[in-house]
Amino acid sequence: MDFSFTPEEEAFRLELRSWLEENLPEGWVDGGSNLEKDSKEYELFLRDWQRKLHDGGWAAIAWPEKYGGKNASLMQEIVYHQEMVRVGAPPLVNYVGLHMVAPTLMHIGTEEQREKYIEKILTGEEVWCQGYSEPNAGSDVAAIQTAAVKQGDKWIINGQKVWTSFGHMADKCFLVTRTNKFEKKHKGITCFLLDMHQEGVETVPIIQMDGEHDFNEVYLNDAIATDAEIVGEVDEGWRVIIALLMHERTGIGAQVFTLEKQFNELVELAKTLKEDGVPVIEKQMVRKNMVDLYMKSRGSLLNYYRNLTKALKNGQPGAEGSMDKLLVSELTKELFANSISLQGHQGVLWKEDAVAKDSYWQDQYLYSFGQTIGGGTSEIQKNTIAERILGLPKDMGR
Amino acid sequence: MDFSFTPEEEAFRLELRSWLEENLPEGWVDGGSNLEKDSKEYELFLRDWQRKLHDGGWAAIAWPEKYGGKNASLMQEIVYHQEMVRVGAPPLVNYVGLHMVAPTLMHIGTEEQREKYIEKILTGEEVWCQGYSEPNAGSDVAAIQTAAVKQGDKWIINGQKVWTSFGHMADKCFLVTRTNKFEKKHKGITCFLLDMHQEGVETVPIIQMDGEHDFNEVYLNDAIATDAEIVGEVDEGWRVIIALLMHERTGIGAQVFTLEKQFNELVELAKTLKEDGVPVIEKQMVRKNMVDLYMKSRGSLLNYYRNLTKALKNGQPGAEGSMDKLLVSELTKELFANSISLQGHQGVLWKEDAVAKDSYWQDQYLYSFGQTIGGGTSEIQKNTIAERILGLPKDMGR
Amino acid sequence: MDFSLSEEQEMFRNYVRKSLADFEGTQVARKYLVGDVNALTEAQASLTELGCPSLNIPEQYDGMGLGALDLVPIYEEAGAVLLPGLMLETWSFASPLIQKYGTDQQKQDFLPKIASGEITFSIAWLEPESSYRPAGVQVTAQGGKLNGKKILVPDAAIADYFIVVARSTEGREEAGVSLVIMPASDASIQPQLNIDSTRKVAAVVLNEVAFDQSQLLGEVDQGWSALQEGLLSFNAALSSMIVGSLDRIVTTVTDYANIREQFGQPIGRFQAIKHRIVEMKMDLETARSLAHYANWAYETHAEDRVQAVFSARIFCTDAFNRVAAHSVQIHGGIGFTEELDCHLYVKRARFYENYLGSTEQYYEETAKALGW
Amino acid sequence: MDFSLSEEQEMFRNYVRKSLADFEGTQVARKYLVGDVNALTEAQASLTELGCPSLNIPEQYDGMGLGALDLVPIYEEAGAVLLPGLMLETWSFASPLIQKYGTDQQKQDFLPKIASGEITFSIAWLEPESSYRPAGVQVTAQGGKLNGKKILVPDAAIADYFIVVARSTEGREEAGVSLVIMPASDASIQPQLNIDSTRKVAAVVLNEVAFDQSQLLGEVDQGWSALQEGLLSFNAALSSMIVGSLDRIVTTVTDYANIREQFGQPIGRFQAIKHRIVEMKMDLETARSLAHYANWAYETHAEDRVQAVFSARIFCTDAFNRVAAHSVQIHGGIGFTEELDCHLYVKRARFYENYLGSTEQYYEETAKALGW
Repeated sequence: MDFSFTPEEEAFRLELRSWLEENLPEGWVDGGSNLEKDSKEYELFLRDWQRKLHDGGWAAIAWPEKYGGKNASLMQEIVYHQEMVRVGAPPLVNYVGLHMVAPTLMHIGTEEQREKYIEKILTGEEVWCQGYSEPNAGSDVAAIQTAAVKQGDKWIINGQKVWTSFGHMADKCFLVTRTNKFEKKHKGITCFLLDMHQEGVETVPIIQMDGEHDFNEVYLNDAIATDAEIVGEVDEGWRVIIALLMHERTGIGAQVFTLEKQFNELVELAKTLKEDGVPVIEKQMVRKNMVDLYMKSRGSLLNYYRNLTKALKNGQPGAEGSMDKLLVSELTKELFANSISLQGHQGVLWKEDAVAKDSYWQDQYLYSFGQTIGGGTSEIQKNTIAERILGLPKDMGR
Repeated sequence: MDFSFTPEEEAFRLELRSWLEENLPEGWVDGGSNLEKDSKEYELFLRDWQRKLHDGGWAAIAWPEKYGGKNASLMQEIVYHQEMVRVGAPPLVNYVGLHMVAPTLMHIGTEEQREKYIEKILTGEEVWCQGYSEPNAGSDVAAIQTAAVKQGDKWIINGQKVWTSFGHMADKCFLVTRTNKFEKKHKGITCFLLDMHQEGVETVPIIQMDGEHDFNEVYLNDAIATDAEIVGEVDEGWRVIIALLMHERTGIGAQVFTLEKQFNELVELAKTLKEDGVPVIEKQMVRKNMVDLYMKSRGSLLNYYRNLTKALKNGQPGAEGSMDKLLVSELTKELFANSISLQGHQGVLWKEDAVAKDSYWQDQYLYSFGQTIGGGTSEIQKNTIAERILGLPKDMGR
Repeated sequence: MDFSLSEEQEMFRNYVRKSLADFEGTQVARKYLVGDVNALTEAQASLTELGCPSLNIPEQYDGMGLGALDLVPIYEEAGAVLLPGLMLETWSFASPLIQKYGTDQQKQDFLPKIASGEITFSIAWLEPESSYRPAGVQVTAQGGKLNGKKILVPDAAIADYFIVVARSTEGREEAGVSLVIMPASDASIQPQLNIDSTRKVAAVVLNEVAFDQSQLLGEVDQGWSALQEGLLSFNAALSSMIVGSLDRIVTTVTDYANIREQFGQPIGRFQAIKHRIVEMKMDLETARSLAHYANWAYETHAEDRVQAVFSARIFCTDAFNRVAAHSVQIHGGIGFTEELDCHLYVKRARFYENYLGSTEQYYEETAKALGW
Repeated sequence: MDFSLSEEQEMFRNYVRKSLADFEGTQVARKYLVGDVNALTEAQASLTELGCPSLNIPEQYDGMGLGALDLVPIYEEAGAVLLPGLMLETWSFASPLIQKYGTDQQKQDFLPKIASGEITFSIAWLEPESSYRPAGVQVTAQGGKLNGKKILVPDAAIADYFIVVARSTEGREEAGVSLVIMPASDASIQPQLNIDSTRKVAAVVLNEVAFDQSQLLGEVDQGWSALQEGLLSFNAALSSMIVGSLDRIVTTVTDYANIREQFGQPIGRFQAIKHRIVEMKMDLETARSLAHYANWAYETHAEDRVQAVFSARIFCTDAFNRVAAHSVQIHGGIGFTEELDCHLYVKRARFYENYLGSTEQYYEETAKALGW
């Protein structure tokens, strides 16, 4: 058992750390920008940040060197997540392109596709989104109905996608369609590399319960794609989807480290926030709740390290990622619910009137409701754990 | 809204109360007998108590007068439960006979059956048990396999029953058998009024996790019954089972009142038990837990009253009984788990060394695990509530 | 024994429900949220037409002379659609307090106007960096002037009067606190942003605001015990309001689970969903029983009324947070959007969690009332 | 980064597992429960043969010179079958304390005999109507005599020595408490009945029991801090013991849910069962991570060792109660019988809940260690 990083890993950390210090916008670490999430300015800022990352060689460290990556080890990726979380780096506008589409193309794309897309993903010239979920295909991804029909040498695509993050900024979409409705559910699916800048594609923002706009609906009305934009084989898209999910090597590392940071911030809040002059951390109930959060968040971090150790030894992550996801997402909800209760009557104050600047806790509290839904609900994670790790029977209908 | 009892109901209460004071064994209310539950002496005591109840006219108050009852109203039954719980009256050895078998026979028995059995149920001359559950038919009652086969004018019965309370004291058994295995699961079931005193019937005690013996396995090896001992029609026993369950008019009233009493006893414990000289009820955590138990147990009592009000207005109880059962059984477990924690390191002390005499809390804690299993598990209650009250879809396999 | 609302009360519920149905679910709340007060004014007018504000006011002051239990169905229906406004504060805090502690003049001045729906009351209690404890009351009511700052005053902008909790004699104890009825127009109101925008809050700055003896509600320096009495009727009513919300959530989520299909099954067939809805239903029914009893206990001055009311409040506010959160989860992605109502209930649940008293304090009050 | 036990440690686990397999699951515990100590003696002999008692003892005292982490797989395997006896108390309390605070003579006297499995230690701490706090220690160790009564002394009848927590200087504070190593034969032992009969407890009456300086463990009057140090290694070890029990419960219940059918389905197909088992699994894995880290932190003197160990203990004892109870419920009727093992785990979970320290106190100790 050994919790240390190697000197090489620590050197890598220092290198990244000093690069970040030089390249993050002034004052970022102390509170970030005041950019509105759904503004054009925000989009430009994010694209600019990705370009900076690329220029510094930090956009896709896990990629092979021949594609412009650093061929980073799993542990270097971990260090990377830790540092990015530490400084609260801006989100990666091209996360989908960098972490999902490009690795998939490297794996099963054609040579033409690799040449056409990968470089532009890296530079941020082309931002990607993914078109998976539909109104009637949430947990049940294979139930998608968006139809792609071949007419001449074109595919005509009609349907609707939801929960498309960065959809309003995206140039391209990794789109999952149904090309054969007579096949069984998991057959007859085809994946396209769709151009978003065309008449048949309309993007409509989804406003979330926290008032923000991170996701979109994407309406496809006679959108057009070509054979060259198909990934893998026609009707064999389910395999591509599975392969694409497998490229997330370090799982939810960033979220694990974020939770750790948020817990520490909550401790600070409980120490500084006073009620009748007494810091709330001195209240017995608060202490108990905070110790509970301490041990659970430590537990989730240590579980993650344990699963990572397995992945390091086996070369590939297993279904344990579902356990990390379940723990971290549920715990994130619990932490932020606690953060509101802990503020007592002041917990309802909002935006600039909130106890903490920019109503960080209230925003995160509301946003946290999405954690146990997006990326597979907790119920789906439990099924996965039950079936793939414990060997319990499959659910009906699956 | 009116929580009072009528003067007539209060008079009824006083009448019962004074009868109990005269007829309960000396010192009973202050700690009961020291009789071992599985001894012959205990059985004789229980039979004697039932005879006494009968002599006083208190054995079957809800029965019509022509069968020896008092034709008691629903509210009189409530008063009866309250008073019995208040004094901690001995269990009714012939509960099954009085509350299930006899009312069913009054409803759908033959005239001969009524004459043969009802009087002896009332006097306690014949004690009854029920033969429902089997090793492979627990929650799934209709899955019973005990077979009754007609040979000449006799039925030959083979199989095994479990969880037969009072089975070792019983003279008769209300036995559920399968008489036609080709019919669907809920068909082909037949109910017998089996004589327990025959060679083909063997009773084996089940020792529970609390070390006590309340239940039995009953082995049937060529046990014999006659046509005259069939209740209802051959192969139509499922209807009889349903009808029999319907005769429990006041549901789990006794348990609701028992929970109320146990909560009050727990408050006393928390007031008298000291740690370093300070009553544990002064600890903030204990106070919070006790207030939680207070509101939940009040909630379960008030829910029961509300459901009772509905039953009073509709003439029949509905599926709400499942809600009462779920609440009370889960809460009973919670209460006793709390009672152990509240005793701190002394919580593990057992029998005569326990904090409270006869390790009441430890015994009840262990016994409470059976509450959410027996009489339909909490999971089954939830299905019933979901399907019958909320109108949600039926489970697979049901 | 009859633990149910009377036929008349249930009939009244139907009137209220029909009347509110015209406003299409949470639309009044959604309009109020964006600053449109008209729908609320109309909804209130419609409740006034039914006589709701006059229900628990004595006949001599133009009321119907009924009690807390008669308000229960109204609150349940209002809670179902998250109706904004100062109903609870006016009908179940100010009105009972004026009835109990008010002078004849105050009764004459205020009760008929409450009954007719002309005036509403809000409560100015909390102060910056303080708590609900007596020590937190430091706004002064001395020398005929009110001075200091109150925060989190509910719907101050639409209130006609504030009941100001102020210190007439310096100190940190219960004694020395007085209640002052003050016209809202006397104060400077500074809106504060609130997570639940269907209830607005504001800071109220009191700068040498003049008042005289006739504005004191109850005895001078004895305001704290009057406040506690007001909290009894208030919390019984609040509990019923929450029951209404719980009921609507359970109905909505049950409908959704029957209709929404995934993996070829209505999701209500999966026990993870099915049993969770049952737990929500159990929370609802327990909340309803406790709330009904709390109102009965308050109305009949039952011996256990303090513990009955405060424990009902704790259970209801807790259950509201729990049930509203489950509802988002069961609805899945769509439950996370602004479009569905799920989040409105989540936010209202947080608004009530520590509204006019903290959960922590109500636990302690309940324990004390039980003699522990 | 490598958060796993080493290959050697896992190999050792296999030896222990095979060795304990001869005793057929919980049979040693079940025999001990009815007063038959032979099976336990044999099982202990078999562990001694593998060198378990010597693992964390320095080589100069005939040990293997290994550490707390090396004991982890042994405790996990012992916990799986609820092995009775004084392993935790001897190997992970007495032994580390003697190593740290013992005189050379004490080390010579005791460590080789612990290593060879010849002697066991129990702990005499609690007293009637007291608590685990310093004020509770009122047994006196003065004038060369021990006087007073200890209760809930674990497995006193099979212990060779007691470490007695006694007051060398009168008072109620930490200072003035000393630890005395006392031969068990010097005391009068009165068995006390315990809900978990696989661990016996007893009252120990000390009536003018003579002791001398050489029996003091650590400095006179400074025993409290030594005790706290001992609780670190003890609780890290206890956590691993519990992890072993959790692991066995989860395996057993998963097997049962795959085999047991109702309504024509293995019950593990019903989400009510399926998802609950997942929650048990999550409890197990979190407990394991916390316990492994606790032992690592103890062994490496990590800065966060106090909070790591005490929070692991809280989580594990809590999870044990939870998981053991779920196991009864999922097994249904048969889980409620004496025949199945379910209840043995339920009882052991209660035994550990407040064993050598209360949950309440460990919460507070953790908070303090975190600097709150």
